[in-house]
Amino acid sequence: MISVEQFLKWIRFAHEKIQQHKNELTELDQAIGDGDHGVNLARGFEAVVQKLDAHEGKDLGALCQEIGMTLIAKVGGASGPLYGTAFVRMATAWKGKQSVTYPEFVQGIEAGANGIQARGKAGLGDKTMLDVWLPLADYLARETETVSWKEVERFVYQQMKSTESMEAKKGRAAFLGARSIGHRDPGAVSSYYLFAALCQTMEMKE
Amino acid sequence: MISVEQFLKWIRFAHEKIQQHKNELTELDQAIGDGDHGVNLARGFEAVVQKLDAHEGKDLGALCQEIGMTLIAKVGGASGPLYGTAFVRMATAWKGKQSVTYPEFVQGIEAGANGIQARGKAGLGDKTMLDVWLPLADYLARETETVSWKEVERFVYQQMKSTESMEAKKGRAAFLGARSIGHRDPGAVSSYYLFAALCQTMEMKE
Amino acid sequence: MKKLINHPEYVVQEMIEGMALAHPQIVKKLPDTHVLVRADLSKEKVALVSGGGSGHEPSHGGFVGTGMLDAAVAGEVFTSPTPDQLLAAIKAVDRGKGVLLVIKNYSGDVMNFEMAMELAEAEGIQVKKVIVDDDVAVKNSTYTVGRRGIAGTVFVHKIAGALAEQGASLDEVQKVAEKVISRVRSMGMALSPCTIPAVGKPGFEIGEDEMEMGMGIHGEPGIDRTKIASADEVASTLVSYILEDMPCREGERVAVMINGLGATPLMELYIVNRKVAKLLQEKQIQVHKTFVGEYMTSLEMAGCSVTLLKLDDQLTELLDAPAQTIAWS
Amino acid sequence: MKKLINHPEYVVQEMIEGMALAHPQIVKKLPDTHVLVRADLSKEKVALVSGGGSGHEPSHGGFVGTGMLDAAVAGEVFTSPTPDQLLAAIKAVDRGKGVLLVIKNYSGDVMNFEMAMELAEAEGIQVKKVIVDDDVAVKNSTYTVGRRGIAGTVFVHKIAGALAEQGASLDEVQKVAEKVISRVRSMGMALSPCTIPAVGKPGFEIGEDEMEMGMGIHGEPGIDRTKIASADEVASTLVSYILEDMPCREGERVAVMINGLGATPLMELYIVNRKVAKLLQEKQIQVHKTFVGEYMTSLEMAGCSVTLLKLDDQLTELLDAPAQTIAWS
Ligand SMILES: Nc1ncnc2c1ncn2[C@@H]1O[C@H](COP(=O)(O)OP(=O)(O)O)[C@@H](O)[C@H]1O
Ligand SMILES: Nc1ncnc2c1ncn2[C@@H]1O[C@H](COP(=O)(O)OP(=O)(O)O)[C@@H](O)[C@H]1O
Ligand SMILES: [Mg+2]
Ligand SMILES: [Mg+2]
Ligand SMILES: [Mg+2]
Ligand SMILES: [Mg+2]
Repeated sequence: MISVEQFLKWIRFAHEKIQQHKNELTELDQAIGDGDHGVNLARGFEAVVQKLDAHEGKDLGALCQEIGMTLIAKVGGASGPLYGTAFVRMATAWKGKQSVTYPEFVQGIEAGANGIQARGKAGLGDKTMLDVWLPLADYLARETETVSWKEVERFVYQQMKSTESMEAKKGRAAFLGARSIGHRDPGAVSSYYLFAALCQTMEMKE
Repeated sequence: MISVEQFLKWIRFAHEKIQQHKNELTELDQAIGDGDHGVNLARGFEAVVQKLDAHEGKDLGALCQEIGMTLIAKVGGASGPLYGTAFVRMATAWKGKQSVTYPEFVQGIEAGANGIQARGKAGLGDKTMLDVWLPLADYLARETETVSWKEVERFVYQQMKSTESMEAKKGRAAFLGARSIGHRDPGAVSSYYLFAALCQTMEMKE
Repeated sequence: MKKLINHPEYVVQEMIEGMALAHPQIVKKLPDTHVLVRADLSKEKVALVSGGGSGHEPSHGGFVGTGMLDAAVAGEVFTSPTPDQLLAAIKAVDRGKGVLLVIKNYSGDVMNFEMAMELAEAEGIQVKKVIVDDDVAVKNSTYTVGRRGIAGTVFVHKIAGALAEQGASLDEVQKVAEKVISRVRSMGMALSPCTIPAVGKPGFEIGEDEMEMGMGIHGEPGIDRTKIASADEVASTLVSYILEDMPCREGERVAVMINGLGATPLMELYIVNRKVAKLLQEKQIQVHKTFVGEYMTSLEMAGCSVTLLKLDDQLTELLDAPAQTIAWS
Repeated sequence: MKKLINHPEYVVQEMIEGMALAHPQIVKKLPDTHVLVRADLSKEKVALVSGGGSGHEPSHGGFVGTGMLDAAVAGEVFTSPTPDQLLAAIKAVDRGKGVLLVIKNYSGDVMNFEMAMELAEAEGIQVKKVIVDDDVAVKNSTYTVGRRGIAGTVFVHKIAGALAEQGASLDEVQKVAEKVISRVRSMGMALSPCTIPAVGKPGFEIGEDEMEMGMGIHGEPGIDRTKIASADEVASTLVSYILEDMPCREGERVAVMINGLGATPLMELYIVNRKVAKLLQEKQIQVHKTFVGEYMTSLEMAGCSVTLLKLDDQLTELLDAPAQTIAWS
């Protein structure tokens, strides 16, 4: 389903979206956090795409490992270890593969989501990026190769949007308690851009 | 020429003027100094009139001594020692007097002006309060009892205004060098209010 | 944004360089990191490592030195440092007696420090951690993330650092750090926001006549946005929140910290301390020592926090023990 | 005006009370004055008295203690203290060995201190004075008032205080103070204004993209209003003005002070220090010690000053001598 080439397209596209929406992410984080999420992710993805330029024949596992370690070392804060762990877990799932089938791809996303949960110890509904990752993994697991990526994007968007009405229980926004309600979670929004980039990459391919 | 009663009227009137023009004096000092002249003098004169309330039969010398010491202890900065010294010197000139004649009055003002010069070591044209005090003392010395206090006030106003085009050589404004030109000296302006209060008190009496 | 910087991207690196250049007798920079370590690392003792996002100076680099921290790791502004940097610090200061990590309770800090801990343990280094959560502005609950760690952290550095300096074991040092954490409470307030250099605009807005009680040290919103109150009222509110959370009986001894958040002049901090001291006097709580100044700042935020540490004989002795760091001596 | 105060009229009094309450081991307040004196005044030695307007904290009360000042007299904000207060301080600390007054070169300070000196001499106390004028932003000229005294004053306190502590005579202490004055130069700059509490509005205005080089510590205008420059450029300008006024040869030793004016975070001061250190390195001027922090502030002004003190063996030893004060230890 996805090749190294497609994968690289996805990540580069995600990078573009993160840079484009850097200020939006920062503003979301200013509302219920400390206002660095856009800056953090922009710095991390900038470093990631620089590493990708020298990928020369790496497989998907190696690429994900490289991306994960780069995010861990460059992002910092809460989102660094979380995104980083997600990619490191994807690396284990896709180890040695030049391309993966749809079920293998889904396994990778599931591994990523579980990694975020293991690292951050959040649950569904805690108003974090997990509220995008876990439902997406479940959604993809129920679908097959013929999944509509437009629909997937719409679904991810809904999940992201649903964090608006949640009360944060984990992450910095949790300090706000009920006052976190009414704002989208910055990490959920950045995860939406990551997966919107995936969906759009896959659509273009179709 | 001036009795204890008239003198008290003058000082109370001067106090009112200082309080009224406190912000103006502060703004003048913000332009070429440190912006505290209005606050300093207002604090000092406030303390002075409180002391005057218990003047009970003091003579002019004792009153001036009290005023001088109060200004020295309450104003601080450059203007405290200067105004304070002026009144202390006036006290010596008017020692034991319940009222003074015109020539005696002029001697008091001269003594005050000389006190300011001795304490501050400024010369004429250095853009300080001295540019009001010294010329005024000279002007009064050339006149007699029949002096027009309206004219005196006009003269004092002119002297004060003439500091605008001077370059400061003494006091905080001197740090500005040529850039002090174009602003009136705060101490000259407060001295103008002091003497405007005198002139208006004397006029009312006429 | 008006800042004395060169480029937002390099503020942390250049600050660390500036610190190392200013105080070569006390700290040195680990090459290729944002880590400051003690200039004299010879002694065999338990090592203390702390750190966090930058923008809280003198925390934490200012507390590296004899009797306090062995290393401080600086993340990007308001962003937890990354595991690789933390690992470098741990490896640089470990003298075979183990390393204690002092972490402020933020998800990011906890995760990054824990990852570093795993990596260090994998290399055979004995590592333990404590998590500071002294900010009573946030309700404590095991269900959520719990409270934030703020200025009280500096007391943890001082006291655990003093015990480590005396040659205590890793367990003992961890235990005393936890004792401090159980007896230290803080709360802050802000009059004005601060600007992360890379963001370029203030993290929040606050009206000309408003203040925020319970403000976090990263500009996280507090618990109450009110009309600006007098220094005495602010002091009373902060002290009463703290004492509600941690009651103190008559005759008990405390250390007090009046911490400036960055832009607040010492004059104002002392005016706040005047009231805090009077309130404690009224309640007959004994003040052993008072610290007034900048210990845990938020860039150029205006405001302050108040910290009370309940002392016993052990904590008193360790608090008073000599230390030689940039910001505590 | 956003300040943590109770009433503009009482800021100085309440600050002094807050300081005395915070540090009873180090200072005490003379009743009915704004004077802080050393808590331990027993020793027979030459006494040092300094002071000036308030708003420059920790100057000068923060430098009262063993090895520095014996008393500090606080005037109203930015206003020289009055002779009666200065006299009270002189009388409180005189131990029969004479008193040295350390005055910053402002007309008001000089006049008030001189009046106090006359009063003290009339009471049979031996008093001498030195006048600090380290600010190179102002042209020096005997014809006018000369230069302003700013952060370099703290080095005078430290070094003269150390010599007095060693039991030197009044003449010797005055001589070393004058030696420091002849070898210390400073210059400052500001990014934002400050507000005298009783005035309620900023002392000057400055555009969002502007800074003022040579700004005085009372908001007195400087020598150049320019577009805001980088920290490196600012550091270079300040250092070059200083070295132009006081050339330093290769191999000469200096002490460096990077002084924050109030609202500037330590982060930025260290970024400035990084460049200052590099510039001195390039010129092969040896840095003996660097002081980064708030020493002579201007309320909540943003900005900094740089001070260089040319050392010789005597000054080095006295600078390094121990001192126990609130802000220097
Ligand atoms: N425990 C957690 N589990 C999952 N996601 C989390 C957790 N804590 C924080 N996050 C995510 O991290 C985002 C914040 O990231 P960022 O702003 O970069 O870090 P920080 O909060 O340290 O400043 C939040 O919006 C949230 O989605
Ligand atoms: N040496 C001096 N001789 C005469 N007047 C002086 C001298 N120095 C200052 N002044 C007067 O004092 C005024 C400033 O007073 P003020 O603002 O109260 O004190 P400061 O300058 O200490 O803040 C100046 O405007 C000037 O008129
Ligand atoms: Mg954040
Ligand atoms: Mg003035
Ligand atoms: Mg952060
Ligand atoms: Mg003044």
